[in-house]
Amino acid sequence: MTKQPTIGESLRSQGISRREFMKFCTTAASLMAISPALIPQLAKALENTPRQSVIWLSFQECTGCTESLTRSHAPNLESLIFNTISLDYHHTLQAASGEAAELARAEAMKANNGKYLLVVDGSIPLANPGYSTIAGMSNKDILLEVAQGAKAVIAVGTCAAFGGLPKAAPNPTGAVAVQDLITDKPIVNVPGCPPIPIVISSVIAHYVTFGVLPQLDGLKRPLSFFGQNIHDRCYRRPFYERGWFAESFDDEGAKQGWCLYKLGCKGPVTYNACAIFKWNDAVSFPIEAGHGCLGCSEPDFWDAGGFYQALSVPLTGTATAVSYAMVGGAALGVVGGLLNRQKKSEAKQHHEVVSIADLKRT
Amino acid sequence: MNYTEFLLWVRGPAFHFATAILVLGLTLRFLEMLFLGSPRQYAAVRSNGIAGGIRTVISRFAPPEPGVFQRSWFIIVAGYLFHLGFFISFFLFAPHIILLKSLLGVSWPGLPAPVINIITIISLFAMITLLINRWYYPVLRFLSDFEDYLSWTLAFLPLFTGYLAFHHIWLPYPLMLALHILSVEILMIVLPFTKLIHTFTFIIARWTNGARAAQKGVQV
Amino acid sequence: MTRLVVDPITRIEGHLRIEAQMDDANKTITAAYSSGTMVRGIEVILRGRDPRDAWAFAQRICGVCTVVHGLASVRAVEDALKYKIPPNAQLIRNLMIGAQYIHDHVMHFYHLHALDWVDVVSALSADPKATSELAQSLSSYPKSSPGYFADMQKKLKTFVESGQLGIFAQGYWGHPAYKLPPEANLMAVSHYLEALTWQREVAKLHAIFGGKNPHPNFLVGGVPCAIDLNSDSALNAKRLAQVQDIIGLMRDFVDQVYLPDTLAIASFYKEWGSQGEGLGNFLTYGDFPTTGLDDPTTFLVPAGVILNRDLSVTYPIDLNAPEQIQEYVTHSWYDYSSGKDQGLHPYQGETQLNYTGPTPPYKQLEVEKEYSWLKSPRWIGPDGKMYAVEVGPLARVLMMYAKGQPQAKELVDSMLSKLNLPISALYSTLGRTAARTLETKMIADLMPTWYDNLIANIKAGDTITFNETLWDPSSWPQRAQGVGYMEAPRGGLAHWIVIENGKIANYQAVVPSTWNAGPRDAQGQAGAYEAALQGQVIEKPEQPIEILRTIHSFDPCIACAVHLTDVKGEEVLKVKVC
Amino acid sequence: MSAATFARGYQALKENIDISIAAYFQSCVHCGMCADACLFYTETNDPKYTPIHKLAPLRKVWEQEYTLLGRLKVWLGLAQPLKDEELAEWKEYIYDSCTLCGRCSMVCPVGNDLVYMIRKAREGMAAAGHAPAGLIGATTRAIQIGSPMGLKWLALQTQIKHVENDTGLTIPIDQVGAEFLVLMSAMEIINFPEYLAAVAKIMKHVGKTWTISTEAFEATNSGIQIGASDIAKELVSRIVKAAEKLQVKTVISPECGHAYMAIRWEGPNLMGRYFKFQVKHILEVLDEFRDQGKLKTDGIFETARLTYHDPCQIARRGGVIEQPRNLLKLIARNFVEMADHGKMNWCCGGGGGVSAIDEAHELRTKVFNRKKNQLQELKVEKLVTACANCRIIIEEGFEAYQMELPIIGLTEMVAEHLVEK
Repeated sequence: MTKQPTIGESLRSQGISRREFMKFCTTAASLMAISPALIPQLAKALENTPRQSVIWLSFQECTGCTESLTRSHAPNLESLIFNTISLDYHHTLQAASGEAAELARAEAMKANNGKYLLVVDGSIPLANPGYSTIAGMSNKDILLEVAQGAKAVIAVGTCAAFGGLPKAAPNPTGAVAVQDLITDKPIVNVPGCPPIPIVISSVIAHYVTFGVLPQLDGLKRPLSFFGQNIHDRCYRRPFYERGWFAESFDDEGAKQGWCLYKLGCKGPVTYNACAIFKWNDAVSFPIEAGHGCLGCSEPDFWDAGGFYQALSVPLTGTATAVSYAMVGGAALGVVGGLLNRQKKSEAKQHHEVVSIADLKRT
Repeated sequence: MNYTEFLLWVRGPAFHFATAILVLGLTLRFLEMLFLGSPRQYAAVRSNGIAGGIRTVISRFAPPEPGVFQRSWFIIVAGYLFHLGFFISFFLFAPHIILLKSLLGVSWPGLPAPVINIITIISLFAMITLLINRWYYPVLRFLSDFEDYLSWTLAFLPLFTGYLAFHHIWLPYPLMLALHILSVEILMIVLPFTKLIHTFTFIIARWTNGARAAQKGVQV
Repeated sequence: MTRLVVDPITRIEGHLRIEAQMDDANKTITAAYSSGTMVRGIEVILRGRDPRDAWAFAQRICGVCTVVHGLASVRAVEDALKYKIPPNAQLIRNLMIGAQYIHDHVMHFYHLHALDWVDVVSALSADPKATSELAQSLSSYPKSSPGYFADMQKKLKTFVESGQLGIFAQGYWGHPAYKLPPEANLMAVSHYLEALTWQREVAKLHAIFGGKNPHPNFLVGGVPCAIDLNSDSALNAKRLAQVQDIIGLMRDFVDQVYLPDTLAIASFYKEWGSQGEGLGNFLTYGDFPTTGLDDPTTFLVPAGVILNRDLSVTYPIDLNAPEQIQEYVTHSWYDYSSGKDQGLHPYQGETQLNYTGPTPPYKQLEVEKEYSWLKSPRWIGPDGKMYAVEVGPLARVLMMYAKGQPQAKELVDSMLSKLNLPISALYSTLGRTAARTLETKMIADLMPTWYDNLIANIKAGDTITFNETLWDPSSWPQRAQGVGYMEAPRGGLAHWIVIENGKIANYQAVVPSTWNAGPRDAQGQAGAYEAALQGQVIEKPEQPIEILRTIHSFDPCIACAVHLTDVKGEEVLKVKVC
Repeated sequence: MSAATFARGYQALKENIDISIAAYFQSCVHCGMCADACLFYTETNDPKYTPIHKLAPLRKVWEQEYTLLGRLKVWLGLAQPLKDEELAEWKEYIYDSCTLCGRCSMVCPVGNDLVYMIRKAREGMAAAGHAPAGLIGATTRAIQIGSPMGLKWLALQTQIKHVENDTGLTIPIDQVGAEFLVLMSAMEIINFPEYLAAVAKIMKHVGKTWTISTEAFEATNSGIQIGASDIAKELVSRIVKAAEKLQVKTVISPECGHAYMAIRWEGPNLMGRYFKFQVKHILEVLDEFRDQGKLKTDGIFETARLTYHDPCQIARRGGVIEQPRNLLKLIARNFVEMADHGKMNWCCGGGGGVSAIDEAHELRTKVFNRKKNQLQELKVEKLVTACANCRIIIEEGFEAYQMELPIIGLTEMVAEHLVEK
């Protein structure tokens, strides 16, 4: 077996200059919030690492996450798959189909046993193995099989990370997240519907570069992208502070960029980097384009009330609860009240006139 | 349960439950009270008492006369700051207005967040001094029972968690927000069954006191 | 007889499995079976929700054709509520769907389909100079120098020599079915990479109007982005100029790369002009208002049905007529309460999820019984017969051709004459792929009209992008139903919605891949994929590249196709394909 | 033979709880402001005298009898039902240390009328046999003899004779059809017969017909003070009967706080019917005369620096606040107000029956400190008031604190300044 060239060698042999390479490292470092002082070390690490084998499994998904990855501008997909990783199995992008495709997966698993990175998009249905199969195998079986030899697992997209859309009520297929099935491997969740392109590529790059997973929050999301909520970093935040809100789409406030809180923006409870890195080479992000944040990087955001319902508005059902409570309260109150009235009138009926003779105990 | 599920739970089922208990409790307690009846007035009254009742309901919002103020200034000032702060931050903070609009159908303008922030701090400070006062002032120390401390805690927590959530102190915002909402829900559930019900019953209390006094020609 | 199984079919959206029965004597497929193997249940999930939220759920049916389900959904709600949207919103939606088309078709061609025709390994032996000459003879695309191709080749060489082939591992490289000379292969591989860069720029159009791509945002009643030339936070001159630049970028790439490449590659595969023919029945819903506004009489693509390749007659289609469009579950893993052989119109759509397939892991499906999560939609003709039809670029180009649309006629005739092929060559794998390129060109040419109309509106003082009148659910009727239809890149797409008391009572999406990839119906008629594979000769059964070529020519989108629905409170499931 | 029992007391408490009491208990936030308004707390600094605390037994009954949660608590064993011992213990709070002055009701931020509740609580206490012996004695005398101090008509008759002799005026007795029926308080009969003289003088001055009834001359009502409505009713009914028999238009309540409250405000309610006659306080009547220009003063103004002590039941709980001031302005040059006056006055410390409770004597003397300080601050030379009970208590207080300050009833003072006809 021939020695595999390192990333550095591979880049240089493709005519990528040292300067360009350092530029890549700088970009990667800034995206991953790494101190500039570490860039030489990052470069060195990259230069000496053979391309990381990556197996990408797709389960109950819409391919939006893969599409998003193709929109990544830095590191972009070409750079990623040609220079940084070896994408050994990926339904949407790989050349081989059928048995050949499964063979590619088997070989990658064998050659890189214990070392490959497993990326998953899509949730896994547990209610019936027949709800989602690939090459006749259930999603769960494939996941468990591939995860066994993986160094780490990256759950890309809210479906893989938290169950996402298939898990939305009433979860007809019994969909679960990767972390619900894999408990013995390091897992990074990269949620979003889809995740911001550069977040997917950067997290993979981070692992390849440093050989360790990035620091995570309580939901196993990388802090470098999910450390702050959208509201805090939103350019419309000052209007929130001032109490200036768009009341309707296309009203004066909407045109002037006032806060979209009243139109249902979920920015305050959504941890993601949309307001910082934005989308599609920093062209825009949903709030900038006039629509409130859907909260897509949060678990169960599909069931978090209507997308146009302000965050402080309770989920539907209050009116029903209140009407039942009023009836219940009235019924209980009337019963209690009548009981009180009866008690009191009994006390009155049994009233014995107090005369001076009654003022003392006998 | 992750924090989103928790937040959804407090915004959904828990809120519905709390609202239901609040409504049920208030209805129950009001009916319980109303069925107790009121004695009839046979004395030749100096006024029918209606205006006087209304006047007392309103007038006791105003600061008392100097003699009274002098003697109870601390509880009056701190009480005012707490209540005003509590109600301003509750009724004039934009997200709360939206919530109330969704429940009541009416809306009004709010105050800028920094103003609410300062008011909340003042209110919190007032509450803390009220608590200290409760510990150290002999009368309050003597009077206070479990319910008093419980009520204080339940009124304090929404302000406190609201403040923490707004400033992202300690816990992630959604979790803090969920705790904030939960604290309000606990307040709502407990309110009808504790002295916190004075939020509503003070009207009847002031009314009857004021009306009876007005019948005698005294403005109280 | 040999059973060929291709699972997973890769370079598509979703989970598709093809099983084919091959006569070993002449290596010919005698019967093919198409199976969607994944179900999520989006239609059940949608029940009971706010119709204004539906687009976001529906949009996640597919992340590839990422705007179409969102748009079909808002259109369905608007149709049900008789909700008029402002002209600017219509134009912005046109621009978004146009960009989606161009983006999607180009990516399909280069990233999903090309590797069936282009041998990556062969490109290594190309002469960069000859490649440059070839490229320059085809178009004026600037990146055609020998140096450019030499760089590309070097990059590829390093990659291949690394021993880590990644996505190219286990491809059918060197298969005798690859007919391109090394230079054409190098050019195509180079454009594979160029297209990756290009599509990132094109997607920005969605980000400008919808905040992001994939999955830009939509809005019932208009579009979320406001127009204000004097605001830094709305569509202003800078943003609009950016849109104009992107439109230019699209048109340049289509004219200078995509169209010439299609022609060049097709010229080496003319025999595919008579393979993968399929049903010969075609259906379009119609779309692309040439004036900008949503008036069916101005649609670039007219609506209708073509039967048995007969372009002289087109039949009208009515999406609301219960007797016209029906879905069957005879061979799908669902039950209907009225029996498995009964068809149902989507408004009445009712199905029960019932997986009766083999327990995974399995080797082979039971194709005599149920074998797919896809349903079989059928069009019932005026003669009362049930027709399996094909939808998609070929259907659209044929419809335009049949109706005499001048640009379509000119483009089709010109391409056929350049390739020296008869018109019957359209009914084939090659025809399907070529039709996709031609309609991309037509839509790219239509983009500036929509853009200019938008600019003219703004100039005239109309900046309205949202109609608030019916936003509040309390203004809605107690019950309403509607259909939102469109021509999605993969074919006719329609969402049917029933709204009751402000909530979704029923939601059904019959998507292009349901029409094309669905299994056999109650009468045993094959779907478009199945029919297209029948009679196909497989040169090397262990590397059935022919199957991939034909299936990929449809641009499968399987996640779209599979849903489930629930009617009257029972758990009912339904499968479809886009 | 019946007698007071805990059960009867408990039943009386139950009987007396109404909407407002429920609202008051629910509204109380334990802010402690009522303590600052109560001279029993301010002068002792003992928190146990906090007014709301005095209502703990009543609260218990309300909660356990009339609220779902309270019933539940008892049922679950989380709360103990009211015990007789508690009532016994609370005697000190409900009787000894509450003059029913109602100052606390003025300051309560949620608007609780605490006096209203204390009076209801006394109903229970009396029926349970926990009323103070002094009050029981007074009440017994009121019923049996006709006056809490044990005075019979004979005693008044003697005083009338003296007055008639001193003034040369005739005191009308049992005159049917007189405009006014004048009542007296026992205190006045014994200690301040000047009052009767003053009334006689004024009535002559304004030319009004009036009378004293031999059947109902005593205005005070121990039944109210002790909290025995049945007894209070009997005492009131004597007056009503006499007034109706004599066909008077107006019954004049004397310079006595509780008498005014009993006959003017509680009388009709105790009787359960409207009165056919009016009830007025003597100061009201005098002020009406003044208003009608019937009071001709001699122009010799009081020059001493003086102030007016508002009897609680007349001012704060009775609505007679402006009248005494109008009258004082008519005759005094140096009238000054105490810092807290009118409806915010401080009680003398002996109202509400407290003056009749022997064991409360020490406490009452102690809390008089408040009034003492008020007067000392003001540096007045004379104190005017309109309640014989206040007057006695204040005099006792002066004695205890070794103060010298003349006290005079306002009616008497007005009479002194009338032009001799």
